[in-house]
Amino acid sequence: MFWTLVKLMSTDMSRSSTSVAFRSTLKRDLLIAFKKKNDIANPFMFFIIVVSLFPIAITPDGDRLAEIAAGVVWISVLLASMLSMDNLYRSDYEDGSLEQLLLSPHPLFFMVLSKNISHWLVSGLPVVVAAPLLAYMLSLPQEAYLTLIASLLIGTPILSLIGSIAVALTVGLGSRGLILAVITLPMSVPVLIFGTLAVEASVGVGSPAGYLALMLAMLAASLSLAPLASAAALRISIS
Amino acid sequence: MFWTLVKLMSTDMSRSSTSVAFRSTLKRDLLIAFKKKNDIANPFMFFIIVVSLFPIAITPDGDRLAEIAAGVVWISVLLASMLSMDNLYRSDYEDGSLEQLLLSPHPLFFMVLSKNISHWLVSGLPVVVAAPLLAYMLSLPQEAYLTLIASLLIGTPILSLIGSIAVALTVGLGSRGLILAVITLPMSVPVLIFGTLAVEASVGVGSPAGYLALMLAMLAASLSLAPLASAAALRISIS
Amino acid sequence: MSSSNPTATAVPDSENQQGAVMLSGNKLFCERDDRVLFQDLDFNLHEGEVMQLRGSNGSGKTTLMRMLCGLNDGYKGEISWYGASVSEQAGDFYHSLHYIGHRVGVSKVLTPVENLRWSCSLKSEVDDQLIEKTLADLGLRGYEESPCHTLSAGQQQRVALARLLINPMKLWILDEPFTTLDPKGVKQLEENILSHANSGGAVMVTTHHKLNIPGMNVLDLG
Amino acid sequence: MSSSNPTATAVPDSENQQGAVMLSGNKLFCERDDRVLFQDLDFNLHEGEVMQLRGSNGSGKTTLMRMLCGLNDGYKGEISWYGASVSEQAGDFYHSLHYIGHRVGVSKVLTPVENLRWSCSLKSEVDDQLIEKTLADLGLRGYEESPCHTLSAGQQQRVALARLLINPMKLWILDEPFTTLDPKGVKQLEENILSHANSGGAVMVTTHHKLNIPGMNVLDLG
Amino acid sequence: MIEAIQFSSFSEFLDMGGYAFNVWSVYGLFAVFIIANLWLPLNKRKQILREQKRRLLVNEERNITTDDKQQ
Amino acid sequence: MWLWFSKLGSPKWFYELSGKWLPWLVGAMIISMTVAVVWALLYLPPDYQQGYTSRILVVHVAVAGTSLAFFPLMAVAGTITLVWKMKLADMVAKNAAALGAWFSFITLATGSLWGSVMWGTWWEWTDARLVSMLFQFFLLLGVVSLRSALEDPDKAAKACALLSIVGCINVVIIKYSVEWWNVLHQPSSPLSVNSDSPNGPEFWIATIIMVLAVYLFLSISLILATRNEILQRERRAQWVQELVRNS
Ligand code: HEM
Ligand SMILES: Nc1ncnc2c1ncn2[C@@H]1O[C@H](COP(=O)(O)OP(=O)(O)OP(=O)(O)O)[C@@H](O)[C@H]1O
Ligand SMILES: Nc1ncnc2c1ncn2[C@@H]1O[C@H](COP(=O)(O)OP(=O)(O)OP(=O)(O)O)[C@@H](O)[C@H]1O
Ligand SMILES: [Mg+2]
Ligand SMILES: [Mg+2]
Repeated sequence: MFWTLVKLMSTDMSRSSTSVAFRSTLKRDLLIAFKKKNDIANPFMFFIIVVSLFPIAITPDGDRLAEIAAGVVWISVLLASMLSMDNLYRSDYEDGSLEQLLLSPHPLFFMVLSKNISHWLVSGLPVVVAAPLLAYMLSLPQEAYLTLIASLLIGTPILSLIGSIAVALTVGLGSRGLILAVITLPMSVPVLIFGTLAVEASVGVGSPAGYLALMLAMLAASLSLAPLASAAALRISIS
Repeated sequence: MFWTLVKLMSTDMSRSSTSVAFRSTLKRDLLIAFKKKNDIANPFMFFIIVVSLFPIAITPDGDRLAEIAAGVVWISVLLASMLSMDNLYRSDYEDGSLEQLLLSPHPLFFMVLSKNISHWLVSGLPVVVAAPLLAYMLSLPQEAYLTLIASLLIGTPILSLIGSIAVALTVGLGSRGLILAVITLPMSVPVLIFGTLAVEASVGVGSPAGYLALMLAMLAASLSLAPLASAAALRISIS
Repeated sequence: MSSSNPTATAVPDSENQQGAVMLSGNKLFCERDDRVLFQDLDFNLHEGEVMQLRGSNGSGKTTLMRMLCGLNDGYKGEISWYGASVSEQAGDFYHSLHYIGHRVGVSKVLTPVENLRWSCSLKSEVDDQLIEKTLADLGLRGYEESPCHTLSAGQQQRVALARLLINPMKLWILDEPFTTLDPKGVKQLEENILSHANSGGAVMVTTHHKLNIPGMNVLDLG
Repeated sequence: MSSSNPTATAVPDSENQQGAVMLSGNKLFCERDDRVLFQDLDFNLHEGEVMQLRGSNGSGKTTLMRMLCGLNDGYKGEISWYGASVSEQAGDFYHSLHYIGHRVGVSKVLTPVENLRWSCSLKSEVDDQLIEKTLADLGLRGYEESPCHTLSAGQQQRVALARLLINPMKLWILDEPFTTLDPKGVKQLEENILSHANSGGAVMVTTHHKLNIPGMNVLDLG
Repeated sequence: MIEAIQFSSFSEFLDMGGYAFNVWSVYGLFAVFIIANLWLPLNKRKQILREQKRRLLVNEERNITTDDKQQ
Repeated sequence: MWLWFSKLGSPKWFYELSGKWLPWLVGAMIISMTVAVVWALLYLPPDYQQGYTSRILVVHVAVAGTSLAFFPLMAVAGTITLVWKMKLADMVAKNAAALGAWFSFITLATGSLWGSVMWGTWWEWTDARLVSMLFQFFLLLGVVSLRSALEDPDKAAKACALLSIVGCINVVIIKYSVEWWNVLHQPSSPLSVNSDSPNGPEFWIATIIMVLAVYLFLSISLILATRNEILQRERRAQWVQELVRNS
């Protein structure tokens, strides 16, 4: 859907096509991530470490863990996603690449979207992949696995898109790990609620389909609105 | 104790006294923190927000919350402390102040210690102050409050001191929110374990005194060793 | 040293201009923190013109350049591009602009080639051969595969400057492009600027040093 | 542009030296990423001497300076301070050294005065009056209360340079201190360097521009 | 009017039917909240005026002295 | 319309007009506040179920209801800031964020004090209103801390405007999602049961007067703070300097 949109936009532009710029930005960000390696490994490891703190701090007892498993996984995902957001625009800001992006002739919406997509591929996807393993460690009932993965697949991009706004707003600040959290966490509460409700529903009697549909709607809304807000925020921060 | 040590050191130095440099560094860092305001408010707010995610993600039921309260508070403290570490050397590195610190004629140990102290005052202490309120919201039994505060008072400086090593090691890296976590969190596990054990002991039959004594020993050890390691790490990172 | 009495005097001696007016400012006014940086500033940058922005530290050169690029909107007055307001023809304007600021826009982890592959593709499609040739011309042969954080300050600056030569754009806005360049590099950049102007482009450049560019105009911010 | 054939030639014309040898390098060798930056590099910096480090981009000037300060230990050879190894008398050495690098060491949130209060106190006790007077001398009157992030590039550089004048230290190592300074600022710094040398101090400085300092020596890294 | 008052004595009034702490804390907080949010801006106003007056005077003085120099 | 708008945007105009209005507003506030407080404390009959603690509700409901006005207010001000670049809107928004945080805090505190009597607990995660108010509080603090983190006032104005708009949407979403979540977790929330309790008409009249008083207070406090902001940001305008000189 977005590709067609991009294509559509690109026919309007006379000189250089937005779709080329979109793809080239995507490629570049993925390249940077692969070169740094840590960008990929770290959200993953952070997620694992945080999840494994719970059995240590709360209880090693499987049955009691099972009760809190869904919540623990989701909170850890939230924190991992939030921490990884820091990478999104910072180094580009510091070395001036962000200015170049703003001065490009293409709609900033697509440039931002491209950065968000590559960021999710690098930091959100690995976490989704790791989730079943951790769910197992926390003794989450088997029947909930599929829902967990589905809800994470839908939920993590929303978290990235929302986080992107906060990062864009704070990109010029020296130390912003915390202010980022303070802005992002309250905004992520709805995702957290529906994510855990979906997983819990698939354990109990209910059906998770309704929640997942709701999350899909949230995803669609944030895909179309959040990059706009991020783009506006970037323009504000750079000036 | 440290003041006497500092005084002692300072008599050795012929030209400018280490104690002056120590105090001036402390003053400067506190000044920066107060100017930024957020450095003080944010660890506090982050702590509160993260704690309040748990009832939402896990269960709003008071009795069940009480069971996990100690663990949740300690995990949140750990995360808040870790996130706030980011502030410790980053901006100094970026603007070159850290180089100036390394080139000062004073033992780096004390300079690092001074930075750690001011950092704890600004980010650790407010969290300790907020803890009882959150413990209430998580329905932690009343009898555990005192132990919780004591364990946090001893534990958070240890977390700061350990975190400082990791920050110092990663200070040159562009995006390190996560790598920091990956290094710090495993090292902080002992603190987490004894902290929660102490709180749980004060709820149940045991006595928390033993655990607290152990934590005090850890604090003493890390006060004398961690700054050394941080100093060495800084030298490595800068070169 | 910064003039506490902020009056800007635009002295474009408008004799040896060749082309049409490309970029112009009309009654520009800017203040920051209660200090008026410039007011009633007028200038016309013609096709084929090189204009040096001059002024003491803190006189507002960087600020003016960022205003012109649309990176700063805290000003009053009008900036126009071929006679019409910039904001009305942003597409055209940004398809014609190269800006190199204090932060050069070179990612530290990527190699010079990878950096240019991206930043040039924002303006037009490019091929690797041109990139590599340009890098070699700028004295970076042998560094194509080194990540940029291992390059010296001047070498990073050269990577950024390569953009000017790869994408042909009409307007160059360069904020202290000569810092960290060695004398050879300075000479080469001067030549590039001159030949760009001769082929009908326009250049606005700040530097605190004497430039060796014949026919250059000066805009003095005091 | 950077010489691909890295041979370093030290040409200190050792005639007009006044004092004892303060800092000297002996058979210094450094390579980075398999590129030899310099080898067999010898130099002597005397009391009262100003030495300009020269070389094309990427020739290793910054690297050498950081080595001398002890911020980089990836080298072979020996660096000595008044004839003995630096590491043996670090206390004395660091009590005599001012280093100003590419990153100037000025915190963005603090005001100029607050910045200097701290960074100068690392070397010796200072009083506010001296700080304020020096800032005024450097043209920063009126900016005492502005946080440094609102200062222009050149103004921030001046804040860093104020350290040189506040703490009297024997050895100045300055990495491109003239970038972003306007001509007036350049002249002033040249004068400061000269008078420092005349009073028995030593200065090592890099810059790509011609310096107007009589009796200056040049160390050429190629 | 007086008869409609719910309390027969002052101490009964203070006691609030056994919920003194809660009721009075709420009203206390409310009072602090309102007074603080009126007093703070008023106080700040005084401060601003004082500071700006001082600055104005200093500026005028400086202008006079620079005028002297120029003459 | 445009004329009116730009006139309203003029800080001078606002300063003068608000100066004229302030005495009336203050008078109205003092009267309504006194009536409401005296009525609530002295005359309100004890509720058969809640006893004298219904006196808490008069304050609580007024403050709680008012505190819901802040995000919409800030979002509107933010839109005006972003679209029309009107300085005045930002001056209002800046102070509204801090005042809104105060309001939210007082709502939470008075609610808790009420709850500690009626539910026997100070805090209850099962109530959507409490939880969403808590997150509104957090978001407002987020706006305040973003403002103080960004040093450049222009940038801060725009950034906070954007965050207020996003946050406004978000508060609504949080409210509904938490409500839903609670319905599923625990169908009967104590608050929803108790707030249906048959308070007498006196209670509601006292509350309505209190709501009026609190709104008046809100506008007075906001106007005072905005006037300060005007004095500060327009300090070089001729009329402000004259005003300062005459003060
Ligand atoms: C920390 C605790 C509490 C918070 C944050 C809180 C929050 C709120 C909010 C936001 C409102 C406004 C809702 C609206 O106007 O639609 C409100 C109204 C109200 N609250 Fe609370 N509340 C708390 C505790 C309580 C308690 C314990 C009670 C006891 C019954 C209570 C009773 C009421 C009543 C009766 C209303 C007015 C209901 C209405 O207008 O529909 N609140 N509260
Ligand atoms: N973010 C800011 N907030 C407030 N004032 C600023 C800000 N940035 C710059 N200024 C002020 O604007 C003035 C001009 O700054 P600018 O960077 O444009 O100067 P410049 O001419 O480029 O100087 P230099 O030659 O040192 O680079 C300075 O006096 C500075 O104090
Ligand atoms: N961290 C590093 N890792 C590997 N190589 C490096 C690193 N830093 C610098 N180099 C290499 O060392 C060489 C010298 O760099 P240096 O910064 O010392 O040059 P310079 O003489 O200061 O140049 P300039 O005039 O551009 O500042 C460069 O060729 C660079 O590629
Ligand atoms: Mg500049
Ligand atoms: Mg260099």
